[in-house]
Amino acid sequence: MIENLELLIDVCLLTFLLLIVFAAIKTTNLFVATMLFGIFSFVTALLFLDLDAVDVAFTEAAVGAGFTTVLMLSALRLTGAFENVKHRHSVLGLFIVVLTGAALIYGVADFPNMGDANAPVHLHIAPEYIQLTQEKIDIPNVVTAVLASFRGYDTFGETVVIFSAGAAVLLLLGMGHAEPKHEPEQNLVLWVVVKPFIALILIFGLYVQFHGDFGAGGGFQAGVIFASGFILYSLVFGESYARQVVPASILPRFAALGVIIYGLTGLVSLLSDKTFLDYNALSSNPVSGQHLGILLVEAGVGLAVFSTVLLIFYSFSGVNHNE
Amino acid sequence: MTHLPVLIVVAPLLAAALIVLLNNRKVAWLITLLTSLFCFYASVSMLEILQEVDVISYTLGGWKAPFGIELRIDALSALMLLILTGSALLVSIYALKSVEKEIPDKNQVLFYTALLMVLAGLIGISITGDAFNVFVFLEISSLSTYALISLGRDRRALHASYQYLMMGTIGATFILIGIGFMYVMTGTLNIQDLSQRLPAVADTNAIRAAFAFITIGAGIKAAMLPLHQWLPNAYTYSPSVVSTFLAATATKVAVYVMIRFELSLFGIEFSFLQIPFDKILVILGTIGILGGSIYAVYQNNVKRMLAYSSIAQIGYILLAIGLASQAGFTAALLHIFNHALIKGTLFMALGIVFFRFASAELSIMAGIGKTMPLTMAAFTIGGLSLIGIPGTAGFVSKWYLVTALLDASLWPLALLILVASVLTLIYVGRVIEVAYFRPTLKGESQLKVPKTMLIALWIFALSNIYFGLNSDISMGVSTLAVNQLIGVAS
Amino acid sequence: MNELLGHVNYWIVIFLMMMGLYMVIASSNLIKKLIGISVFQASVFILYITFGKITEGSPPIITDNTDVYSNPLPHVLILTAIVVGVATTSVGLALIVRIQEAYGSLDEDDIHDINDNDDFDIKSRSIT
Amino acid sequence: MIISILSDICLLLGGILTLTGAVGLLRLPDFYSRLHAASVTESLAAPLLIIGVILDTGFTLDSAKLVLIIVIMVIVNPTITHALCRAAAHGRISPEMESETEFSGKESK
Repeated sequence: MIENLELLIDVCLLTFLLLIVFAAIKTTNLFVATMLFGIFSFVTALLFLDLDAVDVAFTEAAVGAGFTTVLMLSALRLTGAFENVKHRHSVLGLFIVVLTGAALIYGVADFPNMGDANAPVHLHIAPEYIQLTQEKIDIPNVVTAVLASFRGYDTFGETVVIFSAGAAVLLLLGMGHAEPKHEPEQNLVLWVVVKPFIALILIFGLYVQFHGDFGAGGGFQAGVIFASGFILYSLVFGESYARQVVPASILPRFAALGVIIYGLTGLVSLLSDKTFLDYNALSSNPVSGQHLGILLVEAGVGLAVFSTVLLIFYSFSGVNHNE
Repeated sequence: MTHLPVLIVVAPLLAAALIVLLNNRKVAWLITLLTSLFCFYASVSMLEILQEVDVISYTLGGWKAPFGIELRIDALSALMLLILTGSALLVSIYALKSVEKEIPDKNQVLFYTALLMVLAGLIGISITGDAFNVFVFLEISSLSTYALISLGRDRRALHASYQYLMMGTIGATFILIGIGFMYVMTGTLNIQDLSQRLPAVADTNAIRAAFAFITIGAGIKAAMLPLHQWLPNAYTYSPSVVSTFLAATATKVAVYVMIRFELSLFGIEFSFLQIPFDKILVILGTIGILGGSIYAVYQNNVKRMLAYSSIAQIGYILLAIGLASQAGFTAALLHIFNHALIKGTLFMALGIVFFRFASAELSIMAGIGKTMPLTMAAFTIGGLSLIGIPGTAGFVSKWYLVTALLDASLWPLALLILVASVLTLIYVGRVIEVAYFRPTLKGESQLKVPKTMLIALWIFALSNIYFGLNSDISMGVSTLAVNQLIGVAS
Repeated sequence: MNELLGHVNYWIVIFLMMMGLYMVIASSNLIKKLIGISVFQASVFILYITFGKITEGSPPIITDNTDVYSNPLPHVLILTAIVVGVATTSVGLALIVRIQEAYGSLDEDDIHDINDNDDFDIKSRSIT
Repeated sequence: MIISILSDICLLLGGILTLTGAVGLLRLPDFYSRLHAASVTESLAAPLLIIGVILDTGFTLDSAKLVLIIVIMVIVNPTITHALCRAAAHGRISPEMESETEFSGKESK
């Protein structure tokens, strides 16, 4: 019964997604398409939650539904192009799509049933991860353990991806600067409500940052949440004030610092002749070494993500980027 | 020195971050140069280590292989490292003046950051032993590449970059789908572990689909002919330094991904016996050679001409792999190496032309053989090597390819190589004719060509001749790599 | 029946991917293409997470209440992939903003026309 | 027992209200009245659903977090509605006085 219920929720959410994408294809209004995409991300997050992927759901909600939507809206504001009336029907495109779909359907035919506990995925490596996490790392959240320790090199790569995205956006748009005349209109309700909430958001960001070992969360989500506090501030009180609090010019350095913190944490273990990112070298006790390593690495990730996200927001919301 | 495998990736990544932290143009260049020097040193010393051991394995985080991520350097990876770091070193010497000229001051620091990240990404792909890690590093290099391409002076650079972003992302996502399909059937991501577990489930739709998706994904990144649309614009409009570095390395790394997945992961038996992938490769390769060469003949922008020529060269490599013989594989790897030298030379020479005239149109090059003798002489060497004149690197790989074709008694294709060489002669000949036998245009540019650019160019050009006359190194590594590949598969 | 229930998720996700891919190919507007590619990527993410699910499993956070945890590895991979996806989207959007500034349009067909004109300009300039 | 019935009632009521909110969102003629319909879902339906869940699971740390969510929703949702209305007024969307139904209303401009 329970399994069918889970499946039912799944299928419902997936059907929602289909409808949303269908509407997004049909609409001629880019603003509507963007909002639909935001909803799409949010429903995806719910789906992840239903599939037991709490960390992923959290990330998707913060990054996909939150940050991406804000970015798309800022881009729309800059381009000013809201209408997109042209439809074009491409036979070749349809052919490619159908071909891809056919290949996928062909491929999944051999897949083990969804949720089958005896599928190869669940028999190899994954059980060892759960066991090793309990023995060697001793934190409850296996995802964090795998992310930061077992596959820490991937996560280093991921941090660099974020950093390179920041560098790319900076190369393309520059940091921009706030338009002095463009103060948002004074709105007492927003001011009163938003002020304490910014504090709440920042505290929540810190909680997510440091609670990642025990529950869903970690550097990525925390970085985005922390940045969203500043983004909210900038939207409500005006960007020039936000830029006074956190100047844009310092952000690329912060992001670089995040990457360097991560890299150096990895390099420290080379000194005691362990391999890169082997946190056992950080302390005499391997378990506390792992704890310390994960903490440092997550801090690096959090810093890099926070500064890059805020930097990208500044780049998109500022003016006069091409001088 | 046991940590070289990881330092070769981490050094450029940390250097990229350090550059941003210091935020100074000259220092940025210096760090880039030193980092690529270090990487070159590291790759050469790892090549030396590989003379004694089969494979250098490095487990990250202290977790043993299928649990942690493993770096795995065999002769094939070492060959790629040599190409990547060698080109990076020369390009960073060349970059000093070229970047000063072509990139606005405020972007120069970030330019070097992005360049180092492309390098690190490509190195990371070449040495990783983990399938998913390939995707991560692919994206590191791609994202920075998009930014670098968009820095071209022409507004079309922006659109070219966007096109590449779209196709590149689709390609990367296809690779991700393929990796997922393999993962679901085996439960592992480690390439070594996968290759051991795949045979048990090889005869399933899922694995065949995985194969198709990875091939198409890597094919997009490699600009395999029907999937090549992004490449000509991207190479034509990007800054000289970028087009040189990309032409010498980027598509080759995609071909490397293809070889790595298809030969060492799926195995020769699966790729060539269970599904007729060799035949497909031969067909795609042939189309690529002919299509690329014919397109190239009709171009009036020399950069674009060379871009199409690159597509044709990818065709040669794919054709050679498709022969599914030892000789064929050797020819493919040799051509990967030699083509890097050739395109490095040609694009660098063009970059110098661009430096003086801010254009790479054929018409602008009238008579510059007399005014820029050193540059055009190097261009000619590269061109001859591209055609495959004896005594140049291009000859060696084409010779091996033709021999391999004859061994497989595919003489019509061997004839086709000759036809393609004639086509190459035509398009290279057009440039050389214009440069040497047309009167010089009036309004000659007074800019002096900087020495650093010429030095880098000539090292590239001379290496064409060196590896044409003495192919011990390239041949040795290629043969070793092929033996390992076949050994792994059997 | 069991087969059907076990695969229905995959089929819907595949259909979602196809729609995303169609959006990329068939839209002429650059922003819509970008949305399409994000949808395409997101559907691949759902596919991965579906692999990792165990029926009646619980999230891979160790507690005393249960022994069955869903597979953490796909979660880690997709966490990485989501971040990569966002990075791609932001670079794409930055490019779009610049394209709008340079071309005054976000319609692919218009941009191609303008590019052809540019090519023609260069040719006519080089002849004279 | 009583608690479980109470929880069921809360959930059912929340569900019905969500549904009416959705219908209102579709059927009402202009931006402002639609916003009004949406705010029903936000400010009553969602808390009811959450209360239902709290009653069902009992009082744990999780239900404390759920209570926090209710508090946040109660503060934030009216603010958002307010901000949206102001933005709409700023964007010169006028309320429709006649009761003619227009599905793709003027707010898309």
